[in-house]
Amino acid sequence: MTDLSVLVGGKAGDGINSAGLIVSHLFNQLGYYTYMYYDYPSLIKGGHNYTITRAAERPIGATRDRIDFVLALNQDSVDLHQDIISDKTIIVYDSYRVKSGGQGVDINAFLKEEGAPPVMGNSCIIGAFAGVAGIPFPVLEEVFSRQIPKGLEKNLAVARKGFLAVREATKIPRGSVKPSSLLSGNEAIGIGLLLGGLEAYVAYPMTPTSNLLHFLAGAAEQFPLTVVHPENEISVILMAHGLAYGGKKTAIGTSGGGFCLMTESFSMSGMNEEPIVVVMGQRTGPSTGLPTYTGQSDLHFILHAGQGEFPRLIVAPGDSGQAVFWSQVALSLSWKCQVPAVILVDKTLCEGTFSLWEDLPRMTDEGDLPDSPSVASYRRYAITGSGVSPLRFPPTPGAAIKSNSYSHDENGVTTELPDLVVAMMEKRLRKMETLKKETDLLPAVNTGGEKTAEKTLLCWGSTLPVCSEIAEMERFRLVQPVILSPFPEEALKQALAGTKKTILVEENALGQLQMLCARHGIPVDHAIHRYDGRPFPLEELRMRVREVA
Amino acid sequence: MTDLSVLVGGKAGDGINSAGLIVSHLFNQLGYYTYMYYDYPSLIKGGHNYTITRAAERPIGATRDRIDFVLALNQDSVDLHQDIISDKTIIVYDSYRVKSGGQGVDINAFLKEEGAPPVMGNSCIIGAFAGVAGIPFPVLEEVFSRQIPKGLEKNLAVARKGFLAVREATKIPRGSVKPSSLLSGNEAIGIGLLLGGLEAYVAYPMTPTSNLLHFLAGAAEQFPLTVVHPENEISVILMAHGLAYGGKKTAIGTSGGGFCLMTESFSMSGMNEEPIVVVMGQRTGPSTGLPTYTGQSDLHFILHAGQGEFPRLIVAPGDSGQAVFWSQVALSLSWKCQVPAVILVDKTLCEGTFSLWEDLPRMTDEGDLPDSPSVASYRRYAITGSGVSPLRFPPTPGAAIKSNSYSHDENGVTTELPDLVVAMMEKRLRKMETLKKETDLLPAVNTGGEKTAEKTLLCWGSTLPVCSEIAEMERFRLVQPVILSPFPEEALKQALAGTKKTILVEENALGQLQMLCARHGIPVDHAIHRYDGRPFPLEELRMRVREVA
Amino acid sequence: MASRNLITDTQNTWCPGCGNFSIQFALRDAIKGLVNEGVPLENIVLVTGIGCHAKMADYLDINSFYSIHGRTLPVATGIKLANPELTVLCCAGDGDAYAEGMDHTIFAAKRNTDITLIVHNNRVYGLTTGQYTPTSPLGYRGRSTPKGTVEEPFNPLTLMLASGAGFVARGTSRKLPQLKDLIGKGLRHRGFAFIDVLQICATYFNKSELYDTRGYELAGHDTGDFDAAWRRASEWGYDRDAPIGFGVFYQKERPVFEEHFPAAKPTREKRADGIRMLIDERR
Amino acid sequence: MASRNLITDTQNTWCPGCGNFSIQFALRDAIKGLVNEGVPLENIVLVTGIGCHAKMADYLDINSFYSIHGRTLPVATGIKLANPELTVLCCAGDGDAYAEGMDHTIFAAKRNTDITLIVHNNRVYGLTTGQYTPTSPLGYRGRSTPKGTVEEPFNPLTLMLASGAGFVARGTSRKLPQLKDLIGKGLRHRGFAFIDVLQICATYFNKSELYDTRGYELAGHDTGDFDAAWRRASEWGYDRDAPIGFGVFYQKERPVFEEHFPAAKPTREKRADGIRMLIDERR
Ligand SMILES: Cc1ncc(C[n+]2csc(CCOP(=O)(O)OP(=O)(O)O)c2C)c(N)n1
Ligand SMILES: Cc1ncc(C[n+]2csc(CCOP(=O)(O)OP(=O)(O)O)c2C)c(N)n1
Ligand code: SF4
Ligand code: SF4
Ligand SMILES: [Mg+2]
Ligand SMILES: [Mg+2]
Repeated sequence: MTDLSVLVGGKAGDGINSAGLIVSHLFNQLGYYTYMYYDYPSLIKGGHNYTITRAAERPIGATRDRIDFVLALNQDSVDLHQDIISDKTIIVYDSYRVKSGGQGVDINAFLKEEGAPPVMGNSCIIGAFAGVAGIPFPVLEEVFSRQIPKGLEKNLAVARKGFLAVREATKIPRGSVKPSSLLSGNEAIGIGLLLGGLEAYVAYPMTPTSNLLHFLAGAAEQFPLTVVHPENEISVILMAHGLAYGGKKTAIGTSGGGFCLMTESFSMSGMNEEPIVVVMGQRTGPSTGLPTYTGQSDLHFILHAGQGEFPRLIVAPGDSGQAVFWSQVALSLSWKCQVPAVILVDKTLCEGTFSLWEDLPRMTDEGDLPDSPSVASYRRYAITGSGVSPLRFPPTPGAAIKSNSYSHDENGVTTELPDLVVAMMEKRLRKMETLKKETDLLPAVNTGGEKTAEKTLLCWGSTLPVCSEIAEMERFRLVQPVILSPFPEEALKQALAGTKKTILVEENALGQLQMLCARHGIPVDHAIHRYDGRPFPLEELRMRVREVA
Repeated sequence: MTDLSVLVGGKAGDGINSAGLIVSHLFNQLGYYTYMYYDYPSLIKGGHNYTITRAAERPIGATRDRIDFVLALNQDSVDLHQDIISDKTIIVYDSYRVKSGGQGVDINAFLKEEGAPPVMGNSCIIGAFAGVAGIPFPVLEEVFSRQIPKGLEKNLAVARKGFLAVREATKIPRGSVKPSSLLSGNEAIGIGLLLGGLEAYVAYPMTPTSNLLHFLAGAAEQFPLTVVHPENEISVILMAHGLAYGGKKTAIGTSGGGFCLMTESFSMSGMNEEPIVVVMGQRTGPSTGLPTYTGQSDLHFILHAGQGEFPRLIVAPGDSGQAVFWSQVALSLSWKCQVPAVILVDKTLCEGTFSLWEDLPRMTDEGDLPDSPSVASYRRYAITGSGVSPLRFPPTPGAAIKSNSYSHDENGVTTELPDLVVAMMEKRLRKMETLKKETDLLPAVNTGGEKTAEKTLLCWGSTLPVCSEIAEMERFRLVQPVILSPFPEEALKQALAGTKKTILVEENALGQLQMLCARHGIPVDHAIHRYDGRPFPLEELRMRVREVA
Repeated sequence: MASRNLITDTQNTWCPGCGNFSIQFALRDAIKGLVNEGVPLENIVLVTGIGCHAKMADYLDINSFYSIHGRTLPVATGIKLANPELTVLCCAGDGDAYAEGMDHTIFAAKRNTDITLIVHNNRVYGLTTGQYTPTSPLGYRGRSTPKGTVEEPFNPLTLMLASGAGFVARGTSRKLPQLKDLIGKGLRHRGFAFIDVLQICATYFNKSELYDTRGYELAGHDTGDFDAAWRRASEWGYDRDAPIGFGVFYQKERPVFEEHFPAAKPTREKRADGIRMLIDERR
Repeated sequence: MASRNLITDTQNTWCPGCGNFSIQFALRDAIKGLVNEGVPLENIVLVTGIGCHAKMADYLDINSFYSIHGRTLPVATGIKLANPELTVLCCAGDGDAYAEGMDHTIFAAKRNTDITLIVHNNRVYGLTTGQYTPTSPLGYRGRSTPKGTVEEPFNPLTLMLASGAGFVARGTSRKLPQLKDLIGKGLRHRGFAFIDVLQICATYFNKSELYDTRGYELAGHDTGDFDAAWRRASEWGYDRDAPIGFGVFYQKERPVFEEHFPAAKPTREKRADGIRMLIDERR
């Protein structure tokens, strides 16, 4: 079965991310599922950036331990990747800047000939890639014309030079997969939110969710959508409170450091019951850590962030498809149950690009507002069996709608009376049950692999694709809780029923899901950790799984 | 055995807290241990404040379901406390403002006669209390002269009027206990920190730790001590970072909402290894909640606050004596192991006043700085077996001392190299073991009651005194983990060994210690919760314990 | 509607003599004024921080968002973005607006969101028992500074002028009719309106005499002249003795923030089309 | 010591042509100047935020505290309080000092802590790929504002003057010798010294031409005259076209914050006595 990997490397500023995406689109057109990993340090120009595009005839989301093609725009692209380069690897390189085996292309000269700017070097090397890989030039033309809106002619011209400058070294066969959209995790989240009825997005830039801000800012005009980038994260979440109070379905995005600044108002949403949806992209911590690398070490922080006790929804999708689905769910349920929700993702998912092979879910309908007996007697925090009170927004003639961060009565007026305090607390806590009923209707625990195998790979978030693949190879069971709060204890126990050995894979040091499993009496036999900021490549993880399986 | 309770009630602004304290000091002089609970709503003048002083010949820290004396400066002091007032209760009241059975005192008239301001009404009613309770006036004089530095004469004069205006209704016998200092939890924490070598305290006012700021600000001159109240909590913790970097032992104080704002820099201390000590006073949440009432619902937030994984010390003392001891420990160990530490308390402890019956612990010695081989090769983050690197402060000739919130090398220079990232992460995590070794030397789990009983009351923090008392009455075992991170799993299991039934008492709804126990495989048979912001009174809790025991 | 009593029956817990009462009356009357002009009462939203001042949210029988300490303005901005038709005003403390949330105050002025900010400037943290704030005078003795503060106050008026505020006024709880007038003007100003109210804290900082004797009403002052506003606002630095002007210091309209954002909800069709387009672009 | 090369051998990752290089050289030379005057190198501490500018902490071989985004000044204040003998300076970005941490900037000026703040004002968030900041001109198109910003910038100079800053200067990465001189003056100023440096961002906002053609050196300007400083500082609003002055706008000494706090460590005896007293008072 065809399973190819292409590394594109160069300096920051060489347009490596775009080049990698184009390579992915070439495979998309050729009939493959694709996945692209993007690796970059925290700098703007220079250094070493690279992408790895992998293409196969099954959905994928992980890189491998070998590379079939290297497209080298700098020396590091060859030197730093010797561990995955073999003598079978086909290398094309910019002969002006790189010394290597393989086929050199004098990009500099071609750019001059075409009067093209240096940043078009990536088009040239993509042309060369098509040449060595036996990809027909029309396929490249098709992809360029869709993906490069500006300067198409010139890009095609330099690509053609590259194409012609090399000789075909292999011929990538056509695959059988229908071309699909390629979505980064950030884009998938954005689309999920839009499907859920998003009306406003507020964020302060922070890796790995900045690109969600950029994506929605770009999309804002046509919906229309209110996109705001305020002075800091505190302002971000408070604007979201105001927008929600005003009736606008709103999401906000950040990473751990920014989320810290939001915790106080996150807790406020536990009390004032404004539906707040946070896209929380994990990266390597603690603190500034490795800002452009990945990690799964914020789960317990998110589970407990903010003083006091209140129900919250936490979903942790594992790839772009799940990101679309669960982001929509998060926005919808947050509003339905008037609880804060977190879409907990990480750099690997946010900045990875996946083929979207599932159909889009249906758009959320505008839920009718729950009834309130009469507007004149409207009480924002009316005590109900479900704990969910009717929601109205100003202006509502005849009603004074009072949102309150203090302990309050049904009207939203502050109270310190013990019995009322308890009644209102219990009203709010009942929403946990209501929310649980909703999530029980959903595939809160995703399963795969051999569903009755005695060995289980347990994972969460962006390690889903790599674990899925290994589970299939090893004929293991694959279990991924997608909802982490309210914790789907029964569903998870059911998914694990009959398991003799559970191997948990996490990109952290202390075992975040493991702690949560322990709390719920779910045993884990082995835990595999990684905490250098890099996602698990397929073979490496497979080996580590085999060691303990 | 004598066990008396006195309620002093009035409007905010009537000096109720001071009056309650004086009553406590009277009992202190009479030979009793005392405990005072202070209840006030979030307002400055008016409303209803009250204190309950309890006195007994054993150390205590909880109120009871009956009251022996009521000192009523407002009508609410009688009307709102009918549940604890019986026909045995001796009531003295301000006849100008209150209608009640018992003995009325025309405070207004007496104040006029003495030309005393209205706020001295509390002295008058205390005089009346001494009169009805058969407390010799010289005892009152002694207490007044120690506790009322300003306007002693006039206060004594109005007290004498009150004293003479009533007839003796009972005679409180002399107890056998040596008078001790009466310390609020806040004061106890302050003294513990000072014993630990505190050089600076930084805080933004927030109930229930504002009074720690006031206490240390008042004490600042004589030590000397740097006390700063900056623009907000973000600034608070960052100033602490700067002070620690500069070599000053520093603590900061706040409550949940303020701590939220500190979490980002709390995580920074996980990475840059500056020793940061936070006094975190819980109150009723979520959000603003009931700002002047109590709660134990922030434990998991504190256990996991801040993005990323790093060791932290959390101590949760249960009364003033423990607060002295463990605050000192927290400051000392934070510096010894270069980890952030949290002194996790609550409103009940912070604003309760206890007899300090233990001796003060020895002052922490100025630990010699750990050796670094030569200053010229000083590396702030040198990798060591213990994970703890030698600490130096600027100016250190020949060394550039680099603190860094990014993942960094031994010199403190930023790095993104996977192997180095892992090595430094593991160095930091090793401090968890080092810290554990230190805490294993300490009474991390406090036990009491019948130490081999089959039934155990398990508690943490300020429910210690009430649970101790019940454990003794019921001949139960009493187990209180004081250190909550690193979790003393073995010690706790040992303390619980042989238990057939474990009853956990917590002032929250979701079971914060219970979740932690579950994670560590420690079973809890019954959990008793309360979450109206009020601490458990003795008999009420005893009844609830008996229901499940 | 206009006849609804705007005061809730919640028990009021401000201290006797507190300046907040005057502000409450002035605000209620100013709101009544708006309602009389045809603004539907349900279109008015009050956002408060945390502190004595903030109890206004409980005491006024209108839409309100009782936020957390320091955080009125970003909430108000969100509300305006959600629905620019609403009249949004904030009651904030000086602790709120000048310490915990200083940055928001500057950015609200910069953005020129159409919000009226009333700062109950009692120059102490009232509700937490009288500690100093950024506008307490040098040497103020509060419980966190028993020997007196060592910091000079700043002048919120000049700060707001420097931040681009288009309406800068100062009133006092000691002058009720003028205060009502100022709040009314602020509410009618299109854009960010800043009103610093020198409020008496009867318990911790009763400066009645100072405000009564040194206060004067701005007269013959050209509110369109920035330099004149600056000079007038600089007259008294919240510290040394100097005449204290009350009135509108500066007023100038410029485009408001929220008008740059879509007001309409996207239709289901528009949303579906947009999503389809986004998906197609990535194919 | 003075001969130590102040540049670490860490690989520099600023973009070619970035204005940070100039600031680095100016800063290094200014530090050398101090050291030549006898300030021990080990007494100098640099605090940085997060952003391109902040890499200065890695690149200068001196004591440093590489803080988090927006949080240089409170750390620097803590360091000064710990040891007033230290010379403490901050390199902050405009995102750091004017957005995320605006409040700290105002309070550092208010307190007059003896810290020198150098703002690398490239008028974009550099490290997060060029979004607008509070000093980007109206209409700036960044990735969060693809249609152009709708907010006018504020003027950090007038804001600092209104906050009570005792040293207010502006330089540019385009004028190295003057910049070195300004930083030197700032470091020698006793009290808070604010230096806004119009820095070229070669990648996202290269305003070299603007600063070269519209920039001029302040001459014959009385730095002791607040009103003159205000007028000069108001000349250009970081937006419309106007002459852009470089130099010291204002300088005035007043008492510094840290001198009000104890410098000496309490002796063991003093500590023991104090604790005994506190305990006794409560007996
Ligand atoms: C984050 C946070 N920090 C501290 C507090 C405690 N707190 C409540 S009110 C207040 C000060 C209020 O002062 P101000 O804003 O001037 O209002 P005032 O009471 O004077 O009207 C403080 C510090 C809080 N609620 N939240
Ligand atoms: C709390 C927080 N929010 C967001 C970020 C992401 N972030 C890193 S650098 C930066 C902006 C830097 O801009 P500026 O301060 O102007 O520095 P420059 O890169 O332009 O030198 C941001 C938003 C962060 N690190 N922390
Ligand atoms: S403390 Fe001051 S501001 Fe607060 S209610 Fe009392 S008088 Fe008013
Ligand atoms: S992005 Fe701009 S500020 Fe950052 S290094 Fe590059 S040129 Fe300099
Ligand atoms: Mg105030
Ligand atoms: Mg910048």
